[in-house]
Amino acid sequence: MDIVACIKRVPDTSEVDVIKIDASQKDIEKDRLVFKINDWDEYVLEEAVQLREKLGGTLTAVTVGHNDWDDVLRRALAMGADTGIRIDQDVSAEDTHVVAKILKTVIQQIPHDLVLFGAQSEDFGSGQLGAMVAEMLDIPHATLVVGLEAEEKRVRVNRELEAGTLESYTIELPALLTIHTGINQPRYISLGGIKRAMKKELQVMSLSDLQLSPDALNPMVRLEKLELPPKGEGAELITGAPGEAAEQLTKILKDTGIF
Amino acid sequence: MAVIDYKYKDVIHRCFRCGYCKFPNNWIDVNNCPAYARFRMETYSCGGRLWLVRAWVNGEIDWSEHFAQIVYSCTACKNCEQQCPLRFNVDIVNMIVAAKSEMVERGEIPPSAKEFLENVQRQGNPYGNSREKRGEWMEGTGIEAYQGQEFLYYVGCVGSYDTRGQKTARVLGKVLQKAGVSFGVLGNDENCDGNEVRSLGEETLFEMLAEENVAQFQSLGVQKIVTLSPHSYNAMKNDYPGFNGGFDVAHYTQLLQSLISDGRLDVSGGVNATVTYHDPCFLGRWNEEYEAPRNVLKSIPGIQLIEMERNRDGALCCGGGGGNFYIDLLGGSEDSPARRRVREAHETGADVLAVACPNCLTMLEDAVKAEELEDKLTVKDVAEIVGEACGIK
Amino acid sequence: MYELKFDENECLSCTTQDCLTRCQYMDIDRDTAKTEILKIARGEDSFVLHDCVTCYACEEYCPVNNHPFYLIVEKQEELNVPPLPRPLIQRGINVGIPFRGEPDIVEVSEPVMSMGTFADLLYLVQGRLFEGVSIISADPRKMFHFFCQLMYLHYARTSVIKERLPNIIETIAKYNVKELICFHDECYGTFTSYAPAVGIEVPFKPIHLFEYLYNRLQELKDEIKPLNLKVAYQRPCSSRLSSDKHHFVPDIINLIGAEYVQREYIDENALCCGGTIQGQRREGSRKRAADVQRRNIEDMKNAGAELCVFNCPACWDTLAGLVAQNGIRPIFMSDLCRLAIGEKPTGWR
Amino acid sequence: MDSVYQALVDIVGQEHVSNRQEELFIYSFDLGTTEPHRPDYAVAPRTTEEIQEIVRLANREKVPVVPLGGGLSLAGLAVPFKGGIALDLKRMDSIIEVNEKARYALVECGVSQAQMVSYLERYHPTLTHSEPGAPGPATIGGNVAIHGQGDLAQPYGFNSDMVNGLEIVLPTGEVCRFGSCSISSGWFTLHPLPDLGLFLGWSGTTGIITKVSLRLFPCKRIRGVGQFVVENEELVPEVIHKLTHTQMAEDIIAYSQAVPPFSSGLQHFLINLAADSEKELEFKQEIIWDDTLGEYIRRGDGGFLGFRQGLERPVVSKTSDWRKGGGFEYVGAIMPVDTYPECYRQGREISERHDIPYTVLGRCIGMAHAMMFSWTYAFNRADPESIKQAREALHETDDLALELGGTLWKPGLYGQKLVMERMDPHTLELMKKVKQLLDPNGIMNPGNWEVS
Repeated sequence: MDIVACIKRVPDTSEVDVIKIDASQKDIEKDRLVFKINDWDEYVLEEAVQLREKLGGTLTAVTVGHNDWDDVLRRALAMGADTGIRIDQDVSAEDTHVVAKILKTVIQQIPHDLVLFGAQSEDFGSGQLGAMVAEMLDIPHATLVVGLEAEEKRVRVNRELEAGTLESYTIELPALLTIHTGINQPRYISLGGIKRAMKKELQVMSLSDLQLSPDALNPMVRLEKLELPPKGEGAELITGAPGEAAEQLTKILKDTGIF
Repeated sequence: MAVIDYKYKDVIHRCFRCGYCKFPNNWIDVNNCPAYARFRMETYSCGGRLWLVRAWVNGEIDWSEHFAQIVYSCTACKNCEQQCPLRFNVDIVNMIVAAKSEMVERGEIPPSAKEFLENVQRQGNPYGNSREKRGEWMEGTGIEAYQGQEFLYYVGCVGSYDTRGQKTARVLGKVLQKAGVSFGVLGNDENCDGNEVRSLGEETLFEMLAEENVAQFQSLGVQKIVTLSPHSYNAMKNDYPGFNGGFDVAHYTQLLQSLISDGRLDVSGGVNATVTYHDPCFLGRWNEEYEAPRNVLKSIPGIQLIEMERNRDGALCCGGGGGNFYIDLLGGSEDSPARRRVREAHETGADVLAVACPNCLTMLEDAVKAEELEDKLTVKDVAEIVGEACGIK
Repeated sequence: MYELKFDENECLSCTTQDCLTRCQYMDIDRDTAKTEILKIARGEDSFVLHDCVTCYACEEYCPVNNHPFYLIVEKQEELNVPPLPRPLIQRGINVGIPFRGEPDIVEVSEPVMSMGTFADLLYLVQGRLFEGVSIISADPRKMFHFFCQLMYLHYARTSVIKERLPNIIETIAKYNVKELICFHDECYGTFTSYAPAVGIEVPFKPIHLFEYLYNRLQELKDEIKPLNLKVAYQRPCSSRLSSDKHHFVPDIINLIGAEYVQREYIDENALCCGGTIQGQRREGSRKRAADVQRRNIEDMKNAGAELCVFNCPACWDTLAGLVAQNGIRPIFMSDLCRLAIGEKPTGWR
Repeated sequence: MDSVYQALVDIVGQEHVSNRQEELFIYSFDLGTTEPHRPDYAVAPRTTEEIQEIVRLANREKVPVVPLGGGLSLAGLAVPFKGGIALDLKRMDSIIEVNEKARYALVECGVSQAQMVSYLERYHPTLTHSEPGAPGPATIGGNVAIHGQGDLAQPYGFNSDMVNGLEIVLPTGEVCRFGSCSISSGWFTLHPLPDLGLFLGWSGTTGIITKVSLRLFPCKRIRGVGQFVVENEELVPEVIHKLTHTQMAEDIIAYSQAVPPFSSGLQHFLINLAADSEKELEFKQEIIWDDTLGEYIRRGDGGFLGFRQGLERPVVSKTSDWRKGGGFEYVGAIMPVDTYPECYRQGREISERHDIPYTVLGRCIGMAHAMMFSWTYAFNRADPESIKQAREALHETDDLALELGGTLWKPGLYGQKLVMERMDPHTLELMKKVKQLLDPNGIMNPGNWEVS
């Protein structure tokens, strides 16, 4: 089975207060930020690698961004991807539609029975990309996949809905799935593994390599302004010994009628 | 799947599993291997662990998360090496670490260990907090950035990020200031020392950290280092020379000892307390420094120092070694080594449990809470006690 | 076959007969001494052969270096008057047989020191005193390839020494060293006294450990912090074979600002540690040994010694515990020197 | 869901029961040459009540129960040959009472020898117990369950002769007490009735020992060991006879071993002496070395190797590293003292035939009433051939011990068979009846002492 995994590089936002909006007000200050692979995409790769170990075939990891985005592809290679393709284009300011167009063009050129996306990205989190690409490729798709069994010609998937309700489908290949966290336990990628992956060749493509002209990308949505959430009001910090603190809290919960 | 290139293939079968490794040197308690003390199944004893690793290496058992937890529950406290009567004992901890390395390369490690290592890869500390915040502990202390002073004061991850650790880091800074020691710190530019990374089996990451740190220290012209944590002390004293990083490294208790004996630090203020001292593994068994911290405490007027049954090379590890202060495979039970240790400390009748390691500090303080001994036993770092003695809050 | 160079006429013309008259374990007047040593020389039996505690001292007392002790031991063997019971002799003889393979001869650069059969004591050879010293016989499993064999003087087995010593010397020679520091002065005595006495070639120059230590201390003079300790010295039997080097004991002790306490059993009057005596066949040997040890330690105490310096690990094994029980701290010479230059003695117990 | 597993969890709690491969692997092994067999569960109970529950459950479900303490018998006595529950008793490790006046210690079965030694040294320095030659982690319960002996065997006999009272959980779950403790609150004597003697030495096939009252003995201020050596093994029995006549030794051991080479072929004696003063010590030394052994020394037949104050704790596990292989096993047999020369000669011959450095040792029990004789065979765990060699040597030695008129101590399956073949039929029949009466479902340590 030939698998394409589309992955993304995002800032490590585990501590929100290190995020600052830049002068353009359309982007955040990146210079001192630490970047990582999009959380959902780790599950994508783990799932892809396991499928490949089980069924053979090829596994190609694809990402769109400038050369510092190579590191997410290195992780993919370290995890077991055969090829890493980067489309050398900064799309951080572009809308989902543009990125979808680019990815669709790439994917069309490589063998793909199964295309995997993360259910969403940590930074913009629109959750649209996978579905859009599926439509453009005109193949069936399922989102928020938490369970996956694959055979040669079809996959059986579980989707997680409200309150953990499970929905099961059998989908004919080729198909596109967006993977939800918890579907597997992503393995640890050792620094040694990443270093070894450095030796593997990465494919870098420009838009022209894809016969795409920048102006043909015409975004549908344009980012106006980024701002940080205003400081919340009325937050009360409960202090004191664990016992007392607990009492205060229960009192508040009662008084506010939460229970 | 058998592990083909396991480094200790030709040694590991020599463990007879006689079980001396469970005891301290005076045999008073069978619970001196932290993992065994916690679970009391043979699998968690040092010998059981070695036999399991061998079975895995030979393909007799498969990897499982439970197996990984058994291996990672080793805190690298070296008690086993002290007690094992056989000649290969010097390699016991290495045998376990080598098994962890195998798992690391396969990506098959306990989730909490994965988190630890990924955080270090990204942010240079196990907590995953931002590198931009590493220096926050020192706000308002007037501690200078390192620029050629006599000492580099290396704080380490726990001292930089853990609230309790930060407090100690600050006090020690002030004590050094008071003694007129010329020193500086790296603030946000400080990186993880790698000691735990190595004991978690991530050799390559450790090498990278060691190389980067050595390069950084050398570019700044650092010659003398004083560390807050025995873990940093161990890595810098014993491992960094292997990366051309020959520095003059001291643990802060050693520096304080000489400052006091040279009369540069006045502790005549004294502290009225009955104190028992807990030896950190990486100062004690790993580097055989048992006396410096005790001498510091003894030099403070008003302190009565009493020993626990298990002390010096027989001390029970707090359970925080081998990354367990974060990956926490030994917590969650009254049998947890930290809780056993504070009960032992309490039995001595001491009102202060003194430690010389921020990891021990956090582990044992949590244990005191869990044992509900807060009003009977206080955990303090030797630096804090010295701080009190010379009027620093 | 190697022959002991012993000249009967030397004894005939000897005016002192110090060899036996000064013996601390037999009360012999000058005339008896003469008759007995001559009887021995002529291969006749003598009570001396039976009562000798094999303390080596007569080798030092002899004013003309005529090797009375070597003679006594050879005759004990010839006339089958073994000082020790058979199982102890068999045990002893087996000890010296190398096992676990051949020694691996490696490149060494001088200065070079041989541990002899004390590879286990390697921890004593540390610190700046021994900086740059290459070690021979560092492997406890193979150290008997470097065993000087002289111990068999206690066993009335010079035949064994003569048989094995040449091979040992050959093994050491493979390192092509000009000079060889001997960790144990029994090795030193073997090479400088016994070998020549029986005509065995020694192709290197032995250096006495204490001479080496003294010279190193001179180099490190500025590091020395005076110890101000009262020090007694447990002189081993083997040092009787190198009396010309004995002066380094007081020299070192003075150099490091300690006091070499004056006592009855000092220098030439030193007492045996008792290790060999206690196992001897002769009636009352165990008590004799105990008595010698008691007198020795009492003497140290009376002299106000705080430390007892050891040279020979065998003396250490028999006496260190007793010394410690009596409130005197036992310490090897090398550790004493390390203490003086501010290092932590490794053998400190 | 496995119902037995769930029931066990309900009894001892999640953390103290396992059916995972790791625990099952570890508890399938003995440290000797016995082939491993996996249990189905590993369980570590903390109380007698939990043990009762477990045994009742096992009876209902017909699941074997294999109790173990240190698991150090080396003879495979805690290998779950028929699966079932490996019952690790080491959490039963309270020292309940030490009665200084009546000189006994009441302990739970899982208290280790090391813990006992250390506890007495620390809190009752004038008392000691008979410490076996086993590694310190060996347990008190395990040791009496196999009729062990220790370093006071010469004056006082087997450790199981030093039991003052027992608490047993029967294979059917009831708790029984034997000795004064079943009548009063004192644990000061096992005899007379109700001392049924159905449990000591039965290796856990008739019940689980949960509490032991162990006799303690005076611990003199100075304890030490002297060494004596002879060439001629024929002298050993008479030397032991003379030594025991003095009634002054605490322990007498004669041994001979190939390694280190210098001791090879010689017979060494380890003689423990104890005294409260130097005066007493010198008096005893004079009697032993000068008056009793002096004649051998003067004749040149025997040599005194000196006396060292302070007892070295046993570290037999060093034996396991002789072949850099992490393993050894020995045949232990109770032999008449006068068979020492044959035990030595033939044992040495067996070792050499199997290319194993020989080690033979005889510990004097009582006034030379017998000796515990051991033939030790080290092997390399990583080399199946050397394990096979050791196993063959062990079996040949079992045969030898019986041929020489001895009886086997804590034999493994092979030895048990030999013993039962030779046992007189009525005794054998009685053993069978006792076993059936106590353990109707045959769940206790099955495979061991099964009378066909």
